[in-house]
Amino acid sequence: MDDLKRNRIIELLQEEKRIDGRALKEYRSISIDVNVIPKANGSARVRLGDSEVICGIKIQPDRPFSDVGEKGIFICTAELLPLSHPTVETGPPNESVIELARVVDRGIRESHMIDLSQLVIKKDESVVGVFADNVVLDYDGNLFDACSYAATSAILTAKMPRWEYGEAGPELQDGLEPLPTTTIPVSTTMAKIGGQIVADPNSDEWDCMDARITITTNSDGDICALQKGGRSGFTADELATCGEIAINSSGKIRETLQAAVSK
Amino acid sequence: MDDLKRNRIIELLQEEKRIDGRALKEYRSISIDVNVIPKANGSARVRLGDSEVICGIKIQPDRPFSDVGEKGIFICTAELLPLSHPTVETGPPNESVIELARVVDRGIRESHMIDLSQLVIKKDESVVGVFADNVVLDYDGNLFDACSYAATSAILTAKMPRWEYGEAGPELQDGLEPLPTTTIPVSTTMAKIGGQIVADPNSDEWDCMDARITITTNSDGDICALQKGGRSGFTADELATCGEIAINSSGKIRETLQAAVSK
Amino acid sequence: MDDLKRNRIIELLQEEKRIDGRALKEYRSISIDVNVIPKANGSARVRLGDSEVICGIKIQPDRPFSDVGEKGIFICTAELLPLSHPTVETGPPNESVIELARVVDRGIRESHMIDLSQLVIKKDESVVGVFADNVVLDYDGNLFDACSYAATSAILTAKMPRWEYGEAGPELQDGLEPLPTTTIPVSTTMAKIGGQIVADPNSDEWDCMDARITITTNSDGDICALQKGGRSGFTADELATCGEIAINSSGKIRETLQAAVSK
Amino acid sequence: MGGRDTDMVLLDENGIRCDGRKVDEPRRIMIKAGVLKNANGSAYIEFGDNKILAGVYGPRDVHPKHMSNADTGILRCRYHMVPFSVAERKNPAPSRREIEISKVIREALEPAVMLEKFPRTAVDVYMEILQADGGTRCAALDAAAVALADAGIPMRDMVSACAAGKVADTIILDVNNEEDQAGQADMPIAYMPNLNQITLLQLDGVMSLEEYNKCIEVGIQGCKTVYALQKKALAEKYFPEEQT
Amino acid sequence: MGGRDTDMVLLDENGIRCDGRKVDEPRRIMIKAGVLKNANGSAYIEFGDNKILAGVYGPRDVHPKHMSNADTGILRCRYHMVPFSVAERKNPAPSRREIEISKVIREALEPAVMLEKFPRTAVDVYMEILQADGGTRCAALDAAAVALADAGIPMRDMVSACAAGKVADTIILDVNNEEDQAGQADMPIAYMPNLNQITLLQLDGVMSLEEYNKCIEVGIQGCKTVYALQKKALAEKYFPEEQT
Amino acid sequence: MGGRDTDMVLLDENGIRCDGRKVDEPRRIMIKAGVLKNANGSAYIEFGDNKILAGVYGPRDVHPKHMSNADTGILRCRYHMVPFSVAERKNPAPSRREIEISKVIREALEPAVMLEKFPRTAVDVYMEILQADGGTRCAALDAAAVALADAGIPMRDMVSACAAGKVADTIILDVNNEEDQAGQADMPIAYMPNLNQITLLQLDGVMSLEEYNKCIEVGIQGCKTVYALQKKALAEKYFPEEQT
Repeated sequence: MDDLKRNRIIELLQEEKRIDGRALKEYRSISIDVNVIPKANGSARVRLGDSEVICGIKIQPDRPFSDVGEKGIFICTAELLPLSHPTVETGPPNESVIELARVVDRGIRESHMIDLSQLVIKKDESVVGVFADNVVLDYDGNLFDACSYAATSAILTAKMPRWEYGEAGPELQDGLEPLPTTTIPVSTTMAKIGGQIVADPNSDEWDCMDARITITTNSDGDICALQKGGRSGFTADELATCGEIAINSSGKIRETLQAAVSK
Repeated sequence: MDDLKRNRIIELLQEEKRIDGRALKEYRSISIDVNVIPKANGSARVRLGDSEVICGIKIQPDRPFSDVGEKGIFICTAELLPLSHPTVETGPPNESVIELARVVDRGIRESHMIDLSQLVIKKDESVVGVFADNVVLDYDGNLFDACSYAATSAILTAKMPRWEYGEAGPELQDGLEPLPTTTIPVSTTMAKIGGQIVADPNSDEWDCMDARITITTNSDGDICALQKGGRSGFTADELATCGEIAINSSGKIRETLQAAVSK
Repeated sequence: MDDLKRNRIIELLQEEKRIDGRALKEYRSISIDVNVIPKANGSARVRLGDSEVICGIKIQPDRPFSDVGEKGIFICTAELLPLSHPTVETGPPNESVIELARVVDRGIRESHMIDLSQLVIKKDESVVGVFADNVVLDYDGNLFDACSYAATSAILTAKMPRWEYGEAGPELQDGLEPLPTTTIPVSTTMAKIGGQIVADPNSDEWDCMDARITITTNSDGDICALQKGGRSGFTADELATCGEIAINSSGKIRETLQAAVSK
Repeated sequence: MGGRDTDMVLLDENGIRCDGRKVDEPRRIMIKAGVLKNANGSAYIEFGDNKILAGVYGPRDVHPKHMSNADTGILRCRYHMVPFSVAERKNPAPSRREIEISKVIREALEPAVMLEKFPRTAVDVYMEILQADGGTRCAALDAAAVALADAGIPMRDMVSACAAGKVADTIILDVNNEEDQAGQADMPIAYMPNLNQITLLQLDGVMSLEEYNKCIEVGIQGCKTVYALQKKALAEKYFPEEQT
Repeated sequence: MGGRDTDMVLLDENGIRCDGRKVDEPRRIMIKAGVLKNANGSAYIEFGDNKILAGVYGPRDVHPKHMSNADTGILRCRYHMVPFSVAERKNPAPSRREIEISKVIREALEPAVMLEKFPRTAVDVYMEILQADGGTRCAALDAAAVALADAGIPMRDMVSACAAGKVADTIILDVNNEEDQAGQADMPIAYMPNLNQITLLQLDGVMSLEEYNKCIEVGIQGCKTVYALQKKALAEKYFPEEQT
Repeated sequence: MGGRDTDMVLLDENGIRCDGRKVDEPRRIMIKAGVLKNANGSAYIEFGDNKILAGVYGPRDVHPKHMSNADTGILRCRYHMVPFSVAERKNPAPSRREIEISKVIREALEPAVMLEKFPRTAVDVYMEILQADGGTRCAALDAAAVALADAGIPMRDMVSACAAGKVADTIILDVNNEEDQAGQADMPIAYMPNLNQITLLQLDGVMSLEEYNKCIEVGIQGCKTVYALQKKALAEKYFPEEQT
């Protein structure tokens, strides 16, 4: 990013203005289409400003992890497709993409959104595995939230096949049912730029931020996961502000998600 | 390749002559020795001009692929050993070597040469796996055909052990029998250079060709697989010519293979 | 290594002197602390001069290797942690580290130190696996011996859990017992520098040696494994000398190991 | 070709295929150009139930430098299936199949792209299979060629791709997934419609020399149908007022 | 957080935790600076049953060169668990978890290290988890910061780390392994005590906004306790005569 | 050494081994120089049932350049087993065993090759085990040394290799596969016959100091036998008229 643009962003923020005209705590428009990949068990495309993500859900029988035979498996991934931005490289994911995937996964996992105890085909032998794979098609900052919304919307609209444990292992039954869910996690990401806290940073803001924090809240309005990032720090007061923004923003975003999946 | 040589090759082709004196549709000499690796279940060394390949067959019990429990497994690979040419690098195979292996594999697979339905030890539990590994010792162009002839000859002369499914899985029995085969696939490769179609391009021709096509035929004289390659295209007429050359050449080559494996 | 230092080392050796004042066949001080990683099944830290290694033992049920169902599994590894020396790189082990690990493993394996026939939970189904992982914390030459002493000390003081084979496979029982051992292997490494043979080369000597040999002896005073290394050779007479040094040195080192593990 | 026993009727007595199409009828094809914001050029295609996105970057610098060519630009292609695109979740690492298809697609596009105008640079074509339904390589190629044009890369010709094949001893156009699994042959074809060159040709399955020539002919007709839709997609983006 | 059913009493009626500690009491912490011979700086920490070694090399040249930065030095961090450090033997290849933790630790240290003084160079921080017992990332960070100081790298501030958390609906300091497995929340915090900046913050587990603020407050107190021990460790090495 | 229980008689009452050889008798050895067209030098060896091909390229440029040495040429060796060379099909990726053997073979050849004559270049030696039968590393070395000479690389001496070993408490020459599996010790040796230097020495298995010295002596005799065959192979290629 050139210094001119960076300085312009920071100057505007001194006047509590943002480069794209938003208020400090304002999110960009969120557009959600569900069931965009009909052959997957669930899917959603999310556009958060000009960031665009598709999440597809695959549900299939799996061996349980050795120490948790009484629970199903949930794995959420994220991948920046090379067509999403000129700097993306093919090959194994770098540390930023690994962090993205793990933060999105943890936000959903720690909210206990999916009741994994209901995903057991046979205890210690066979469980249901739910894979939520996010692919980023176009990048304009704040993928943490975009991927989280895509995964959450895809989970909420997924249709799960049923299996019974028979002689030859899990056997597919007729019928589909929704995934058992308990809450709707909402990820909110704030950046600190030139001393100001802004919500939902776009790619220009992402490039010049000092630090960031992603806070996931559940339907009860509690915090269930968070991750600080970036080369600078926050004061405790700033973190308190971020917590408030997260809780205040998440209600409306949760309504947007609910509306999208009920269409 | 230097431009001088390239121009010489193309000029000669205008007069329907080739740099090594062959006629346009003429193959180089094919020399085949079978059972050169006596400890393998089958093997053959093929020299096609100065290209030299050994194929070794390993036959061992394996788990069937999940969706085809009533069929054995056939896998054909190809590897350019680094001693075969100064430009070959060690390490994972590049895209050209992957294509080579997959084209040789498909030619044999699509001909249904090996009757995989006869290679079942116990349905859905245990089948016979046949691995045909080609290693290239010396490179002088047209490895598609050289590897195909080596694999085919090795398959035709392989001795398969027998297994019965017992308590502890597949148990080795006495005796050896031939692999069950149904047809003899013959791979034929044509290159387009300066507007001319030539059969069995050597390494000089390989380096200056515009496009190539590998057509595999079965014992009935039908086409069972093909692959176009190279940075240029063919007209439909040129493809018709290639198809004819393939069918016309393959008869004599099939006889050469049959003679070699009956020795 | 600069030529000045190299020349100094070689000049001193002409007078049968070493750069750190030791006699030619003299080892540096060996300091051994056992049970330094209490949560592991066994552990030891060895300091050989300024080389420092920790070996930790993990003992867990495992599938036997296919052709030796009546024996447990022993695997010894070695890794140079990047904090041990400025030239160590992270990533897959290079050939020197692979050689180090394999030579340390073979010295212990070929001595038959651990009686693997006593580590069978159920023949052909389940055996005990013993992993001895060496991590190098600080490097000052001769890691062959330092790692070997660490692994040997950790094995001698390891506490093995017990398993019985039940319905769901191996089931952990109460109680711990020592690993069944038969002998104490002692690794001894000699370097040839400027025509002289020295024992236990430090890092300066390692950098300017012509060749080296690591000889492992067992408690009977027999040789059970050896490995020559380096870009130069040995005469048969020199090798005879090395054999003698190995057998003469190993007695005292074995006593040091025994004392350390009895503390 | 599997040539598996199946109860499925691939071609009924009226010459109608398992999905209701006639023998020479392609599946529903929808192409849209310019669908991505960051990519220099892009296109989205639905070809039957295939859903594929192509994006192009370049001409741009090559890293590492020794991969570049002082005489010409280079074309790099990646055909990639996203994890949820197929029935069983796909491992993210590139498979040997994906590597081979990336190569044949590159060789199918190279004759059409005027790379010699951009020495030392690379043009990158990324094809993402979002949902697969048989014939992905042809559909990906169709989207990639439109994305190249959308990126303003100078081209000698469009490249249009469609498969022909054989079911129930009949040569058909545009093999779908069921026909690929249970039919007799699948022959993907890519074609430069103005230069009359076939730039991709593969075949799995058994056919006579005569059927082979017929298959090529049928495939070329399919490619021409695709070509019209590719041109339409570009026109809709660049001359939207002319489209009604 | 697992939030698993367990018979373990994490907090008894007297406010005493499963390992005998009070709610605001950290585990036993022992730090020693300068424990390695080759490394430019090093530190060893025992934090409860965690045993962790940190070593620092640099500022030094960067290979390959294009990874360096002409304007500033770069910090590289590797958090690594040795195979015998955990209950089930760890595979030597770096896990995704290790890669993420290495990144958040680097970002926690960067604000403290005056990298701008060493353009084009790298400072490498290697943290080896020899024995793990919950809270390894905080303990590794504590050792790493001491090792940086021991290496003589100019720093704006120390970085001190400690986790806070929630068990039995109570905010506690320094979550141990059992509390991490069976408790309600774990919040690792890193703090620059003089600049009053929180440079690492993560949370797994459910808490209200009020508890969140409380947790940060409790965590900062823990970091201050650690800070005193970090200073003591450096003093013991550099001014041993003043320590009694 | 396995030292396994076995019913096999490794040495009978007449001092005859399981394959009919006497204790100091090597297996049948056949060496042919110059068997490949592209390689700068090559050799094929049959050593008992081992079948091994060695090819040499160089001196040639080194890529990447920083791997080269301004003072001397470098030798690079690859010992590689093809998939069908062993009883159970071998995975194509290089094993740790292959990497170690490549290193000890390189160190066995380095003293013989005048690398100092070709600074900044590399000589590459590729050894392909086509069929393995015990003693592959010695046989590969024998072929590699002939291939180096065939490539015209200046050498101080030939390198000749053969194993000695111990079965039934007797020191024997040239351990075969059965003796390696069921015997007491295997000691591969490489030797420069004119410079009288042992450049490779390994041992698996138990023996006394006296047996160790005996083993080296027996092994050297075997190397001398091999040396004569290596010279013969080169002579047959370069002076065929003198061979009858």
